[in-house]
Amino acid sequence: MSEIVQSEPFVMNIGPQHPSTHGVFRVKATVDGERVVDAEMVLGYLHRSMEKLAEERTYTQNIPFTDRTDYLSSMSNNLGYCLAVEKLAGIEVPPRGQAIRVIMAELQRLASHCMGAGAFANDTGAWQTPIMWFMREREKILDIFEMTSGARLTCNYMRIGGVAFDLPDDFEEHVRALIGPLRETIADGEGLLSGNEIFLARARNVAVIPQELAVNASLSGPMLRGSGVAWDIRKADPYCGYEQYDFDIPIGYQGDAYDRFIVRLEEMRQSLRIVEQALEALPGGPHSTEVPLALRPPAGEAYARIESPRGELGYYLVSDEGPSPYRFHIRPPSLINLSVLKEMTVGGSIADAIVALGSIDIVVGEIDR
Amino acid sequence: MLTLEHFLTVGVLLFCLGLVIALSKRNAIGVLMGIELMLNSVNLTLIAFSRFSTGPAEIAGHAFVAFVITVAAAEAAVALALAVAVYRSRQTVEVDQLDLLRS
Amino acid sequence: MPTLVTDHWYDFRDLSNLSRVILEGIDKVAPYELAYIVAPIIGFVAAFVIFVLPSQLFVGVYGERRIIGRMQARKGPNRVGPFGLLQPVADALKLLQKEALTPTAADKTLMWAAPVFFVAPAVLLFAVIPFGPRMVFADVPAGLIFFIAVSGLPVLAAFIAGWSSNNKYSLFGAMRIVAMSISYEVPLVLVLLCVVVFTNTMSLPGIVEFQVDSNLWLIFMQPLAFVVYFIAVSAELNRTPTDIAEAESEIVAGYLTEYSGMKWGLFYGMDIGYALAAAAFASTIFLGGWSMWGLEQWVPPWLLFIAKTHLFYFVFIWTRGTLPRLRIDQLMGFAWKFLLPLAVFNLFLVSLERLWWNESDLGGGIVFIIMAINIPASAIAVYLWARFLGYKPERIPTRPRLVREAGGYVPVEDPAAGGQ
Amino acid sequence: MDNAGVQIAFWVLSILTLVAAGGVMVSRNLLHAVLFLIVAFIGVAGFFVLLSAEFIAMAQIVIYVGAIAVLILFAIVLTPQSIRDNSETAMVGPAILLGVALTAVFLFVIHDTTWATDATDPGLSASDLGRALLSTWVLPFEIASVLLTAALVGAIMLVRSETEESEDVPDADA
Repeated sequence: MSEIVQSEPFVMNIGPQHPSTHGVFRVKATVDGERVVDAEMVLGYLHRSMEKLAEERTYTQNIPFTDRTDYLSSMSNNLGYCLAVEKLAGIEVPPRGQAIRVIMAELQRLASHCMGAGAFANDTGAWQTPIMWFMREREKILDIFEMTSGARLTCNYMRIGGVAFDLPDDFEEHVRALIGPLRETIADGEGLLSGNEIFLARARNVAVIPQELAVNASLSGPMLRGSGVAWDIRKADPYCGYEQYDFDIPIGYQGDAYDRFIVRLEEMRQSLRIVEQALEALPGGPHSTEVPLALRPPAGEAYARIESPRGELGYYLVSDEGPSPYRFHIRPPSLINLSVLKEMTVGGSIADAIVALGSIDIVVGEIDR
Repeated sequence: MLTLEHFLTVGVLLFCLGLVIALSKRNAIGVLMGIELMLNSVNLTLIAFSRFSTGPAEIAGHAFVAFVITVAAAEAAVALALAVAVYRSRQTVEVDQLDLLRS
Repeated sequence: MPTLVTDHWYDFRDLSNLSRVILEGIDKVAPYELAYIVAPIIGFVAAFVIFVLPSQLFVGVYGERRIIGRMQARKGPNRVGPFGLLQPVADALKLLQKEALTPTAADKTLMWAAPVFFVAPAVLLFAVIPFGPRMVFADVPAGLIFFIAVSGLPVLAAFIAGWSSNNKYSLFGAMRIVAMSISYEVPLVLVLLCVVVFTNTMSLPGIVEFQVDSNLWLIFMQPLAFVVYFIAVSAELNRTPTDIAEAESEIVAGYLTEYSGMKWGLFYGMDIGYALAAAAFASTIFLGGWSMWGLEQWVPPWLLFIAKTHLFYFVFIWTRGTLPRLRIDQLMGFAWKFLLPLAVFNLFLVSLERLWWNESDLGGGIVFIIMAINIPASAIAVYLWARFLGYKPERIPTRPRLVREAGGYVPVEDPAAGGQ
Repeated sequence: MDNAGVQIAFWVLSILTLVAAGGVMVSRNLLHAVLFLIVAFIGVAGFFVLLSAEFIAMAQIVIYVGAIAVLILFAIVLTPQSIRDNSETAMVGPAILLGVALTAVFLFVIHDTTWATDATDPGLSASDLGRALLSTWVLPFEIASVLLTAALVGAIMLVRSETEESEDVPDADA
């Protein structure tokens, strides 16, 4: 209708209370009929001042904070922070601790991508079915987290120098029981969506990010790989012994929402490969090194980065030899990835804007911190 | 006992209401609504004549109503398109403001 | 027309006997005028109570949620009553207690009136549907047109609901539903016109009789009409994949955003009512209504009819549980560029066949020849028109490319190759 | 025409239709006026059913309620708030006078004429109408279809804005 009868642009709020903003996040979209002509992000509804709070607590006490930034991937956040502190204090992690960290980080990636891919399908209108399938598998992963760390979402499992506890006895059995059904679920989700004509119509050539834009906006994670840029911190700057595992980087073709979706699904497969390899070669020995409770790293600064499910998660720490960090800064991948939202949405329709937002896979806790 | 007069009376009342609306409304769309009412009352009258007629050409009333409905649909489409077009150029659809020829 | 064997009132294969007995009983004790008014009311209430209400509550609400739950690897309602069967009742009670909020800036009269306007046509629609051989409440000669006319009314109610809420999401929903239903009404009416041309009647019992007499359902004689009808009606009903007027991930709940309590409940319940009516209509027209190649002599025909209706409804649920949602421009383009030409093509084809039928002396067997012509012709028409519109089935990669090492941009050498 | 049901229906429909038509006159909001207009259309369709013209009644509902009323609603919603006022011009007094006078004249004519009526139902069906349209009235029928096409094209041209001429407007989205 908008093509024929001229209409005046008006502002439509998508959020802060909206089913598809994945949290409390608001887009002030100026729409002309069904077409989005401008989009302005309004952030900060979930701001909890974590970076400032962290300056008042000891290094170990800060680990639970990192759980609560990206609440869908707390293990990865723990890992990134612990790596930063270890780099700052020069602490070595024993091989078993590193392997456990890898397993946990990859399981967390699986859990997070289950949520991301499912929620994206939900945003395209596949009403709840794919997300429920993926949630079923995610539930099993969370169960494993619970039996390992005692918590499902905010695990607080990594420690400076290793992990909090050793793995429980039947851990391997549970993880192996998970891998087969998860592979099937990924194949099911792919069968339901990837070849679906309607899904293709909604996701192909929608919210395209050309690789120049992706690189210039310093995107990371599936957003960057979807645009055909082979970049993965696990390969480019390996940590926790990722160099010993055999896995591939999935990259997309043209950088549209569909490419990001299939990249996420393929990453899940690669994560399963890594988990299998890590379980095969799980070394013995201690799971952690002894670290003083009131850790006072030497003065200096450290930046550690990991490949979180959403992209490059960086922790920047400055120490003044005190028991708590002088400066604590997080580079949240969601926030940086979200910065291209305007480029992705303007010119498309409202429905496309929702798909674009869903394909970023944001977690607002991480954006606002 | 309902007779032709009953239906004709309703038709007349409806017609004159439509006429008053068409003559007195300020808004072009309101005027259009009056005209539609008048057309409806005419249809009613035609169908009533067709139902009560004695002659062989009873179907003529129905056929005529079919044409009236067709023309009314075309008329409404064009009139509303005109209203939108007029609104776009003059920012109003009030018929007594559309006096471009007078000034 | 094959009728059922007995006229006993207790023969439950034909409930019209029972209703006739009741009506005669009323006629004996009451004046004619009273019977004139009371009888239809009794008949209609009975049909509604026997068929529509249970279907709506226990198939529409409970069944839909259980089936969707099954598809989505969860249980669905299973707490209230045995197997959760009382869940619809619990829902209704909850909705009745809930406050029906009205926003301050809303048009209060219209916001109150919209659910009422929405409910009335849903009830009317069942008046012309033949549940069995003589079980049609109002045998309107132009029953098919009646159905088209009345099923166009809820759009107005939805529009009023969306506009009067004074909410931008609601307004979007209202505009979308009107645009959609205007677009999809055109192919819908055209394919029903095909049915009318072919069967030579506009009365729904007449169409069923036609299918009984020719021993073939119209779905086989006019597959194209059926496909177009099914797509168009699911678009008009706002069911996934075309539920853009209520798209919850885009415009929250469309025209229902500001509704709560029983006002919302009426919309929700009557949405199911319209879906059931469309399913009943489709099974009447395309699946032979109550007929089943002689089986109706043994099984109550109204049971066959209900089974067919619910089969259709199950397909609605199925698509809802499976498919993503299309965008409005894609939907409109689909209606005008794809469904409309196919409907016109079908109209031409069917008219020619009807002419041939009138001229030829092949008798009743001609329908099988027509079936043999129409099924491939429809498939070819769909294929050719899709190619004409520029749709090419391309091999879209379902797996991304895999690289071993991190190293910057990897250009796509051959997009068509795809996969690994 | 003489059983109670039909009589009751006639009076109910008369009141419904005339009150709704009055509502179009008096309601201040144009949208409310359109809704009253819809009720009046439905009332007239009811009259058609009473006069055993079922097909015309259905056509009335499909075209007037389903198409014209929706079109009017759309036109109103697509134009801004300021034109939703449904007030009268200064001509309302003379218009009402004219209306009353015309009603009086018509009513006089109606009741003073001896109509040669035949109360039996001619029993016209849709197929009779179709046969008439394609035999006696075939020329007007064809002209009406040409008129509809012309109106369609004209309406699209009228509301098409100049800036979009160059763009690839999907012409199907009328």
